[in-house]
Amino acid sequence: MSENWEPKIVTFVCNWCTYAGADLAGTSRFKYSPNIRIIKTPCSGRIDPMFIVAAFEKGADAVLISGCHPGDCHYNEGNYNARRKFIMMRRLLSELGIDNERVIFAWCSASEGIKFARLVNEVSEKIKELGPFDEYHNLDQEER
Amino acid sequence: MARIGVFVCWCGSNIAETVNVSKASEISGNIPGVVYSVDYKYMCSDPGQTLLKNAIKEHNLTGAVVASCSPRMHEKTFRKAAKDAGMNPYMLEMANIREQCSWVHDNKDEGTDKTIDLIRMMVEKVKRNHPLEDIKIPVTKKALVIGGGVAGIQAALDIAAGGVPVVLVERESSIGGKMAALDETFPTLDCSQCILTPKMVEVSQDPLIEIMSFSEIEKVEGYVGNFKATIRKKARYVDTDLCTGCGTCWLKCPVKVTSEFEQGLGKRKAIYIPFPQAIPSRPRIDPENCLKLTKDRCGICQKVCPTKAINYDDVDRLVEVEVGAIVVTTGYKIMPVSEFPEYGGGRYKDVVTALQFERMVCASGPTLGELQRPSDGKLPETVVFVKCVGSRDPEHHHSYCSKICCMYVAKQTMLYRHKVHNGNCYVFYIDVRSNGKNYEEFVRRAQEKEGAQYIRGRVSQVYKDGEDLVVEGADTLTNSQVKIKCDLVVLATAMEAPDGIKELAQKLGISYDQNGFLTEAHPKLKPIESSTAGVFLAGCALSPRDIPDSVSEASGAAAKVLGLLSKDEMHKDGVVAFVNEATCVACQNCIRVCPFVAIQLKDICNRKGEVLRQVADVNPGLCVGCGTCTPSCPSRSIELKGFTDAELFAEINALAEL
Amino acid sequence: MNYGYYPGCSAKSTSPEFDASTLALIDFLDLGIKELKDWVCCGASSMHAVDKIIHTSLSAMTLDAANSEKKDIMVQCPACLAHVLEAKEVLNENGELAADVKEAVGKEIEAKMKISHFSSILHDEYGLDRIKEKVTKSLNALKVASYYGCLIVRPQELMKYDDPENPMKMDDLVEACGASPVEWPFKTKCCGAGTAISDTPITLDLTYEILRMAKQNGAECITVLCPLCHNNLDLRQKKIEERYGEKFDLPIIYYTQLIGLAFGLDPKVLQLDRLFVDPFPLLKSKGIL
Amino acid sequence: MKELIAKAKELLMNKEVDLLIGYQSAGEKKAKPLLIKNPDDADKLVFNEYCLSNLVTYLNRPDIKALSKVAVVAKGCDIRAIVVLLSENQLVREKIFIIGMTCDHVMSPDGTEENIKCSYCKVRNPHLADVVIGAPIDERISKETVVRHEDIEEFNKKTKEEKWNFWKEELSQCIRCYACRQVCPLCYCERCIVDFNNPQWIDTRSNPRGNFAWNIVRALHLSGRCIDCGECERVCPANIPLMLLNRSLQEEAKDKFDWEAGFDPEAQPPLTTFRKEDDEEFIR
Repeated sequence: MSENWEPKIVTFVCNWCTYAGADLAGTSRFKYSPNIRIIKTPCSGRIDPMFIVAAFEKGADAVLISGCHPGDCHYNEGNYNARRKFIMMRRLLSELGIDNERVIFAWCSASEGIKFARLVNEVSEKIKELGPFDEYHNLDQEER
Repeated sequence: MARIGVFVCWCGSNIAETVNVSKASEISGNIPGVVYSVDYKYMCSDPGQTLLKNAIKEHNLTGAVVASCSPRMHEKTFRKAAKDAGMNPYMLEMANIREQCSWVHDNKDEGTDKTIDLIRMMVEKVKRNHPLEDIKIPVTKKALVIGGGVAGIQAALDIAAGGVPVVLVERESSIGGKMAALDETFPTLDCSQCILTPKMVEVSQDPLIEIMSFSEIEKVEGYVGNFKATIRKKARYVDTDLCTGCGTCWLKCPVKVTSEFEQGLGKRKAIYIPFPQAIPSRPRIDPENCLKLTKDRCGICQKVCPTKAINYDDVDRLVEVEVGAIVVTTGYKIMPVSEFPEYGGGRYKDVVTALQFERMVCASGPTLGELQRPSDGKLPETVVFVKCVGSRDPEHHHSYCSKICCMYVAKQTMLYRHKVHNGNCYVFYIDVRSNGKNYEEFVRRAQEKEGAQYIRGRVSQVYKDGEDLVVEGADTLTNSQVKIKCDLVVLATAMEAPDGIKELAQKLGISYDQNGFLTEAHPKLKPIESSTAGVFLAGCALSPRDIPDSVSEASGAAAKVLGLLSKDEMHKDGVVAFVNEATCVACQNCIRVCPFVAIQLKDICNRKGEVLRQVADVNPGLCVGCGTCTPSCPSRSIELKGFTDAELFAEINALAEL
Repeated sequence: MNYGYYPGCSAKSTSPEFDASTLALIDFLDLGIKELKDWVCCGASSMHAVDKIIHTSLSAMTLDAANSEKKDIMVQCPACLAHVLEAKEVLNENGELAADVKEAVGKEIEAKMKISHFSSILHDEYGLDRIKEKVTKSLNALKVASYYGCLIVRPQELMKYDDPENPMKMDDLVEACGASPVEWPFKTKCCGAGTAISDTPITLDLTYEILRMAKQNGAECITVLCPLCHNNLDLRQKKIEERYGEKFDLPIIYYTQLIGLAFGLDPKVLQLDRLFVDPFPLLKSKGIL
Repeated sequence: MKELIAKAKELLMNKEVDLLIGYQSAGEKKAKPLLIKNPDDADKLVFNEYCLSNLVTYLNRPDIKALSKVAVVAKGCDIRAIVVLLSENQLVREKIFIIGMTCDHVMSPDGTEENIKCSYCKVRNPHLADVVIGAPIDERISKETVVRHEDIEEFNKKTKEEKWNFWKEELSQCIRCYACRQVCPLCYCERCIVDFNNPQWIDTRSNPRGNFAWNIVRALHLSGRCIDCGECERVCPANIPLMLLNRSLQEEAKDKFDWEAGFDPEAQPPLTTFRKEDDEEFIR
């Protein structure tokens, strides 16, 4: 691990709550770690568990997924549907030996700018501790 | 080949302070597919927008990325500018380098690197974007209002005032609803009928409003802008076109039965109008009590009818109406006293509901306003009002507050004292909730000037001791038990969702809560919209509320309807789901997860019309673009325009190059 | 039906007629219910206010007594019923108190048995129709006010006895025996047993109201299922009559005694002679005896 | 067996069905599928404890779907697949005739011992059939029993590093033959997501990265649907213990959504619905 290694954290958020929450973190000038990249989707219901795999394949060290709190979904139930998918994906990843700390799920509302900033910092710190996700990334080098 | 332009905004120093904008622009210029890149102080300013427009034209751009503030701020601005310059607006994306970069980071190198990443991600997305068109939906410029109480009346009048025809459906034989049965209204004590009946007449005379009374909704099909409602016009046995409402029939009818409108306190005939000011002022025959219809005797009404309007062979008829929007104002019912045996409800005639009390004091009521208790006609010298009966009682009945009881009980104490100047009146209450304009003053007046005695506590039992009713309860302010002998007990029973509301909600595809009240699309920001586009809600159908609230909501719903129907076509965002029919296997996952019932199965037929197979089919009019369907599809045959897998993967893929 | 009978201390002290008439019915109907060997006083009326652990442990021991005989529990006294039900709930919830109780009792106690009031067993399990069949001496439209007292219906979540506002089980039972139940509003009013010793006038006030209301609604006698209610209405009736200057002369008869009469059982066996307000003139005038 | 043959003959003779799918002997201690249209061929039918394969898979074949009615010999466990296919609109109930076989157990693929899945079978007696053949058999466990798998419990004792290395080793054997997909009665998509190339979700080459992605997506697509027939694992030429993943997710569905697939065709599949009180302890 090089000394100035920074984790790559891919973040999938819904447009209505968490994207707006991240915007609020910005307008409130809450500082957070610069190693996240946000990908906007309309709703956490649109977030496919396979995005996580894709992100790991492309070199992500962690994936953060965040949507509206239960009951707040702009589309009423997208986040509830998403939650079930995440439950299954988590179990599967854990069976495969993939550290669940690298896949973080959160609810973050449009008013929780501070929560978003803290979340990013916490995740970033944690992943720094865990180091790069070499196991997955190295799968590439092991072609038969 | 993609020809993409990148526009990096300084936002004054907001971005430029933490991001090396010229470097970002320069490096972005090297991203494959980018043919033009520039940085500019204020992209959102007029010159900034002109810069964008000119670049689109000069460089023949197929797509653009504006790296600046949040798309929530200016996506519309830039997409409009792009459209003006001849580019499909959906081919422009924004990289959020202010809220999500410059404002949250300090280090200029890191900020610059992240900015370039964000731009790269959006460039890759734009490369895969497709031009999208707004969805255009033709609308039927006609509205349906379900429920002819004061809310429905107001909604119908306001919609008609906007020039849009309205069908007003009421299941009783007259419009007017509960308000027609009230005596006087709080907090002004003006006579309910004096303020309501003119509105009823107005409705009946408005050429744009068609009243379908004694009718119910049978079926509703279609979607926003294009509903088709089937309405059951129940057999009335009176031809409303021939009838003039002269009244000869109900004067001559020999059958007297208990009047629903009088809350069981008065009588009506078997052919009747529920109350004298009924609209339409056309009677109906009650087939369960009419001698002709039950025993084939009598037939007097037909004989005396001067216009030959009586038809004993009448049957239910179904009519279809096509409408663009629907307003649901189905109101409420109140819990009957029989639900409260501990208060003697159903056992003692002199334990009545507040609505019965209204009829007992109303000048047009069964006693013509002379206050008599039901059991023996005696003038009640002491009356006890009990509030929160069935409301705020989660252990036994409803947890919610019925909201209007505090006010109407204050009113009824005054009505009582105006009739019986020396009468005693007591009110058992939990809290007094008087949060409306002039409401607190009104309650104070009842307590301080009009002699109502308020006791804070609940009633445990009402029983008969000899001729007297005895009310036992607690006074929690003096911490004592109280026992009051009285002549009449008025229970302010809870307001409940009316019968049939769940069935109606299911027909309309809207949701209702555990109490049966209809659910608003958003409790704060969409309080009069349902979860189904084009269906609006007002009044007590949503939850207990008073007349001014119901009326203002009705006007609000009318404004929503007029807005919706103001154009020949509705336009909505092109971000909707679409199905790849070649690969869809109709497993119905998408149909099951869609919160908006926007997806249905469709038959794929051959030329002979034989069904070959089925596929999912999105109604773009109903689809709101949440994309929950996409991950549910195992063969990835349903995708969301504007957020396709290819587009989102491009963003993820861009990370590989970081 | 696999019940063991938990009579409680009143049945063995102040109210032997309740005990005797209960046993007579069990015997007559051949219910095969026997008294639990090792039942324990439930600690009413003071222990629950003094020490939760001891209070619950007492009833837990009765549960244990039933377990050791592999029996469900049949109870007559509403206070006993409330306390064994409560102990059952505590043990099944298995919280801190349950741990304390187990320690105090010194063993694990399963609380899976059914616990029922005898009137519920007659009403719901034996059945009104079968009771009707057994009636040989109809109660001849005797006007009976069923007085349930406060405890048997409250708290409803625990007791689950009947409608807490208007219970009907005793009314149904005596009606099955030919009596005419009186509809009256004070079926579940408190008789004031809790203050009978400490503040007797309150109890007298409350009991007076009950007697007065029963009489006003046409009752010729009152039937009860609680030994304490019985005490207050029967034993103190004379005192009440003196205090309020009003004559009631209302016999207070246990429901088991009334049913026993309808079955033609010997009034001596039912110990009707132990009642303070003499029921015999009334019963004779109605042709029941 | 006689009863089965007689029923098959009757169905084919009376033209009640166009095709009958059953088992025939394939040598000692072996059976293989038999597809017959001619009543005379019915004599070849067998049913015994070596009738392992889940014949329901055939019902997804377009040529078989095109027939007007097909009879299938199915054990209770196989019928669970029919239930899922019905709930997912893949079969028309009226177009299939289910010959339900009561079945105490089948053998393991190597024919040496009782198949492990039979130890916790809840449908020894077919739960959805047009005709049931065979004497009723006592169920060993009730429908309410929550099944726990020892192998999963054992596997979950491993550390995450051990798990990762285990699967890295196992999945490196995958040759991407897709036999698992082919044999699965619930893999009926006409275009599999693995063949989707815009975007390419899954590397189609047989390399560790692609193998991980393929097996993840396969397990996910079966989550809440897998009926535990074990066919994928049986046919895997690389002997990858695929059921370990499938069963884990079955347990998860039972624990979190109180769901077992293949019992009620009217019930909403768990990943197309939700409860507001679903577990979310893991969500920050």
